[in-house]
Amino acid sequence: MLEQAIFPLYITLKIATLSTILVVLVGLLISYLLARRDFTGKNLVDILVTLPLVLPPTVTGYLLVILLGKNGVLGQSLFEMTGFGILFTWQAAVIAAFVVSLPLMVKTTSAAIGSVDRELEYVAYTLGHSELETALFVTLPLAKKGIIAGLVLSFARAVGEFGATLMVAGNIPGKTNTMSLSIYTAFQSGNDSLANILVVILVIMSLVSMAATAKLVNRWKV
Amino acid sequence: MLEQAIFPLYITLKIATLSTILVVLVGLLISYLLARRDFTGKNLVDILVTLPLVLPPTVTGYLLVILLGKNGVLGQSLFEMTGFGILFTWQAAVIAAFVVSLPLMVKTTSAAIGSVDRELEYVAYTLGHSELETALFVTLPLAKKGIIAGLVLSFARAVGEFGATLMVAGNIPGKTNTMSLSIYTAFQSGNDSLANILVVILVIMSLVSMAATAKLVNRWKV
Amino acid sequence: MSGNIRVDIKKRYSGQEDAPDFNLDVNFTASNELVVLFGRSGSGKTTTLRCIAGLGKPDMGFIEVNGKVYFDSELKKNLSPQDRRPGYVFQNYALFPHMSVAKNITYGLKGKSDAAKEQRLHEMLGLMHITGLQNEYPSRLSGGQKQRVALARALAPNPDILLLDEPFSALDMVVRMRLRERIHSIQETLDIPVLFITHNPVEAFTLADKVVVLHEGSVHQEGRPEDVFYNPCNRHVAELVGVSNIFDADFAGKSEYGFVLNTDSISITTTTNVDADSSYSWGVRPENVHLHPAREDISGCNVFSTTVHSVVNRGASRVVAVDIPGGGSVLLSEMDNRNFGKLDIGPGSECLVEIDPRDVLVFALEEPAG
Amino acid sequence: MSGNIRVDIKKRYSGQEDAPDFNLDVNFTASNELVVLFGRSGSGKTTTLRCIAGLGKPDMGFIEVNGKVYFDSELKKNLSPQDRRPGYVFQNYALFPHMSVAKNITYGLKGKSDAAKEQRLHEMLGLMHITGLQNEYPSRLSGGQKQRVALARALAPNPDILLLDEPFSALDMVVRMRLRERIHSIQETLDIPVLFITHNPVEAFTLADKVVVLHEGSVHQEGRPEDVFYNPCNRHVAELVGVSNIFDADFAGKSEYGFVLNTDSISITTTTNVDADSSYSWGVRPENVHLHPAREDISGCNVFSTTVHSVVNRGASRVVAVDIPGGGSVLLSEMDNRNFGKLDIGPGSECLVEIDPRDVLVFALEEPAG
Amino acid sequence: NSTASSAQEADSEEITVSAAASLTESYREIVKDFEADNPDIKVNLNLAGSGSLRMQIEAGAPIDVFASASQKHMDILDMKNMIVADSRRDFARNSLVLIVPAGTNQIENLEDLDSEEITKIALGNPETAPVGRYAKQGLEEAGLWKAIEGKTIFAENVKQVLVYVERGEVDAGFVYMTDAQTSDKIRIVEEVPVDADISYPVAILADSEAKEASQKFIDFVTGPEGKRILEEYGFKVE
Ligand SMILES: Nc1ncnc2c1ncn2[C@@H]1O[C@H](COP(=O)(O)OP(=O)(O)OP(=O)(O)O)[C@@H](O)[C@H]1O
Ligand SMILES: Nc1ncnc2c1ncn2[C@@H]1O[C@H](COP(=O)(O)OP(=O)(O)OP(=O)(O)O)[C@@H](O)[C@H]1O
Ligand SMILES: [Mg+2]
Ligand SMILES: [Mg+2]
Repeated sequence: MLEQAIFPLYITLKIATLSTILVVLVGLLISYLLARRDFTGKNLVDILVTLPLVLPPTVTGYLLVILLGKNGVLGQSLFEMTGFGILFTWQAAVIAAFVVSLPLMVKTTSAAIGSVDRELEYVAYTLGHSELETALFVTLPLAKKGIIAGLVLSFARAVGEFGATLMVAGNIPGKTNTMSLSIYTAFQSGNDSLANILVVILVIMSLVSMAATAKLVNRWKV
Repeated sequence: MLEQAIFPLYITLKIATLSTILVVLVGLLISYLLARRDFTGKNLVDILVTLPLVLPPTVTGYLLVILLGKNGVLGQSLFEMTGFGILFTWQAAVIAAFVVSLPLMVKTTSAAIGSVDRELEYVAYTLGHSELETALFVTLPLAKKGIIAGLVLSFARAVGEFGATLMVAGNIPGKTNTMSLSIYTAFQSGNDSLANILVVILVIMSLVSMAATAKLVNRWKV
Repeated sequence: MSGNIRVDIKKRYSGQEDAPDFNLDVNFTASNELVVLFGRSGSGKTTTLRCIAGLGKPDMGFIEVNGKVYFDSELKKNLSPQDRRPGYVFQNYALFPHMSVAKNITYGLKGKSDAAKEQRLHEMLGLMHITGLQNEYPSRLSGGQKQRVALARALAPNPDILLLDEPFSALDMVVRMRLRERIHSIQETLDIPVLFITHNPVEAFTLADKVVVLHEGSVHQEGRPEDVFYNPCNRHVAELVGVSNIFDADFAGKSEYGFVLNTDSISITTTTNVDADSSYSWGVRPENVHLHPAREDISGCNVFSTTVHSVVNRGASRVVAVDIPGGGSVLLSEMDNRNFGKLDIGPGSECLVEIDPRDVLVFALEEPAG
Repeated sequence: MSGNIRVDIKKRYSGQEDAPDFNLDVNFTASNELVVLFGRSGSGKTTTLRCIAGLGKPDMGFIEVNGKVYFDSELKKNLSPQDRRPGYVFQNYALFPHMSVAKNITYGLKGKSDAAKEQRLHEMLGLMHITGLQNEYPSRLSGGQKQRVALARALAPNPDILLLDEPFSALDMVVRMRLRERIHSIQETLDIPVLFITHNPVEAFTLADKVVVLHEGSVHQEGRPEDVFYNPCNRHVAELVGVSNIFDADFAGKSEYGFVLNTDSISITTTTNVDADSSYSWGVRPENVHLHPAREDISGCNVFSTTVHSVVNRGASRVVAVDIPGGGSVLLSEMDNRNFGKLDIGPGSECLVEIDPRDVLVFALEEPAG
Repeated sequence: NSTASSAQEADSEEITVSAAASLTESYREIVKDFEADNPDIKVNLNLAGSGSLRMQIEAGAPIDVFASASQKHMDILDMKNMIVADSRRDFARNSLVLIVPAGTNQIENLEDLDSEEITKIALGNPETAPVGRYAKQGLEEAGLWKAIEGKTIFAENVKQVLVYVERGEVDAGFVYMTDAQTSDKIRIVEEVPVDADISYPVAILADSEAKEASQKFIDFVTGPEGKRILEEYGFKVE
């Protein structure tokens, strides 16, 4: 029975890790801009980023399918350029996880960045460091705790993602059946013992990744 | 068609507001303890709180049914004491929303509290303020940005909550059909136009509540 | 206008509720020399430095350093702090809490090799007497140690201009004296302008090539330290530079020694020209108030007999307060311990006061800002 | 042991990597008086104050204030800061950034009526000369204004003990002088112990009833200011209290005036008992080094002729450095401007040095901590 | 074929079959056998609720075959011309049963639902879950709907009804026979007669780029092998 968990575990980790990397990169950028810059459309960005949180995941997924499908704005251009249909692939799952966990990263991190003493940024400027360098080596390290919190939340959310993934990536054994989807399938088909095993594995995996994150925190000295 | 949105809107706001109040109260307590105290089982609390985030909502819902049901650990004692079966009521939906949004509040807030300068707490102590008073009037106000972020995330998550609510509260028209459930139902039954209207209303409601939160931020002077 | 620094800026902070606004209106020039900004707490010294560094934007005006226009409201020019790169010691140090002392100090050495950084680090640690602390984090440093790290960080990149906001305030006398010399020689070696804020008059006097006195946001006096300390242009400046005896007076006429002013029942003669129609106050530095035993026979003006009110030992000197006859106020006289010993006086003793008319400073009352 | 404050504590901070540990081992007592903690930067003054306030826990020892045991490692007793409630001015002010000045100042007035708070607030604002700032937030204050708010916050609740960590470091002379007097009278009125940290020797001397000198974590000397300033027990204390002339010397014998020490080619006589077998250094305060015109005829010991090396104007006084014959070092002499004027010397002039043997301080070399 | 094909060998085809969640076990077996028979065709099985599957298709998901648990969803797609109409076939039927928690005996037939002791009855949401629609219809036909309408708890799918009944959270529930057979914590009271075609349609989607392979798959499902497997899992087949 355990071998039925190996692929879902692998694909879940792959999707969650990739999505988290994306979320961190994009999230840090957006958070920094939201916290430190004034620009037109700032509120709009804020709202757009938060929206996936209030929508039922299925709706988010539906909107993503419309966007990414062969007739969708993004899906069409992607298909025309590469011949690659993204829907029902694990890449689509990464996008779904990314969209639903981005708000967690952005809210958490922009609050943390907003709490960093601007004076220290000014000091870095007088020492000749550009805004980018200062953001990377002064602001973000000082917002560390919030960033780590956002990272943990995003990763956990990506791991637990279900509704949107189901819509855009399908629930295809050997391709896109993440742990969440596998648990769902096992549970639906009355295979409760498999469902239980999968839940236990999912929980253990999450604990391990959270412990790893904690290690990361300790390393990153402040 | 609009009247079909009124009850879902009302019940969603009620559930999300109550759940967020609970989340803030419980979340602040847990966050403070996690950030400022050392106690045995600290890691366990941290893990337990974060768990609902990684579990597929259906699983969370299933676990809640087991816990809150007539034969469940909590549900049974509650039923024996009050004769009140909590499953399939809007109160159950509050609990579901609470459980899934608590991790968002705790992670965000404990990071923010952890970033508050302890020296200022010490100053308050020397001025004769107890730890509780200091937490309320020094620590938490200084962690304001993180707390607001946690609050927004929790509220949004409660509004968008779907999977777990479906399990514990059922989808009972006039009782527990939240916006999320109504949107889902409308989509599933092919009633796309109703679904679209409900999505628009949900989004507007979310924007309004977020704007209200922003006002709150500006009022709460730091 | 000439000089390597030209500052002429205005900036307003509006006060909360019924508190008055703060208006900065500062105008001064200096060449490559050490300029001490001197002024009461809240007079606008830090604000001025921040504007020069590019951390605060003046509402209008002009800042030029070493031929480079830093700010010009007319040309809408405002160089970024990165393009100004001042060596700035912040009043509250503003060390990076997440960087070690070594990292803090070398953080301004962008583009230098690791070896060069290491070498400069060790130079700086030695200069600041904090060798051994390089691996500590700021939270584990004492106040004075933090201040020295902040100084080291500002000096390390050999900046074109140094802005030092009370850089020695948390240091003991021994280190302070040594660092005063260092700053002086750094200024001379690098031949750069140095703006230095201090509340210590001796520090101001010994370090400064030029003193700029700020009061309530504007420059009241600007000049060599001797000018400012010995000829303060008004009461405010006088108080600041240690003229602790200042009294209101009425014009009483002209005598063979100069002009005469009356305060209580004493008459004070001054060599300064005084106009009969205006109101004045006069002042004298306590070390220029000379006491003599009551029995001594001294002639000349500004000599009167009085009683000793109290004596304060300041360690290296004594301050004797004597009554001003006919009034409730006291006059302070400062002298070294040996001279005090020779006087043989104590509270209640009779003695003679003598003040050289050339040491009597006269200020118009409520003189407008200079 | 007696006194209203008894402190006897040990605390160790381990240094990072190869840096040495810092060991605090402080032991002193005081009654209801103003005690100045004096010492080099990093000597452990703040650490001591924090331990007394209950913000740092000593590794072992004992702290008692006003008959209340604050800390006793043997009894495992450690009162919370709330139970100690010291009036504490932190070195970095530590104002609450989210509270207005008024709120900061009244934050310690728990349980008082609003009217009482309001009244106390206005008393404090007046006392600190910051009336008008009550509605500002700390981020909008100047350094010195912040410091005064911190002082007001500490004083407002009329605490049982005041712990003031360099409370005047950011203030101008005028406010500083006034506040010195205030602190003195508050100490007397409330009759409480006040521990005061300052790096300013004049402040230490004029304020202190008692001075405790810390060096590298331990108390080197403790006594009335006159004892400490005029009779420092070792080189470290001497340097701190302004004995800027200190030289190594060899024992040369005994003369009619006292004991004789040789430094370079001069012989210095001291009235202090000196033992032939030990190594010594001697020191003299610059204001005790008297200069006379070269032509003058002075008899007595410790008189030698030399040339002037340099002159520094310190504003209210001059410091003349003269060569020590036969060596590379200089001896500093400080005098007031009038005496300097009478001397009529400048760099290169010949002059006579005279030092009273009673003013010659002698220190054993490498004396162990006192 | 429609999904990522670049990685596939040129002569092998890949089709994606979206099947209702209640078909999970049977379709897995069918796919295995089908692939053994047709080594050049690879089948991706996509399992979810029929409604979700339909939404995916409407939104433009690259699906080749849709096996729905209800005619309604297939009808909606048909109306939108999204299926190849003449490929539509009913391949299995199910029956509706009334279940109660194991060990309870208050309910012995459908009429007992109207008793006062019975307060909670779970059924699928008639608007979204076919099993709920059939249950509602069955109750209406029995003249019981009005009487028990206030006791109903709507679930989103059959599994949820099963969970409620298994844990005794409700007094009774309506599920498909095939689902009832997977649980031993419930008791089947009786089969509920419904004047409806509780049948599972399958069809090729209009957008499919592998209609031939898809047809092969449908033929397999409706063929003897498919029938055998479906019967094994409790479905009725003609
Ligand atoms: N960010 C600000 N917003 C509003 N007012 C400010 C701000 N910063 C300073 N001020 C006000 O401007 C005045 C001058 O402040 P500044 O810091 O320049 O004084 P300073 O001369 O450096 O005084 P100190 O010697 O006490 O440091 C003060 O009255 C202060 O309250
Ligand atoms: N939290 C800490 N952890 C480790 N070492 C510390 C810590 N705080 C202070 N120290 C070290 O202890 C020594 C004494 O520090 P302390 O702050 O008591 O000095 P201080 O006498 O107040 O000096 P200053 O006059 O510079 O404020 C210093 O060497 C400092 O580096
Ligand atoms: Mg300042
Ligand atoms: Mg200190």
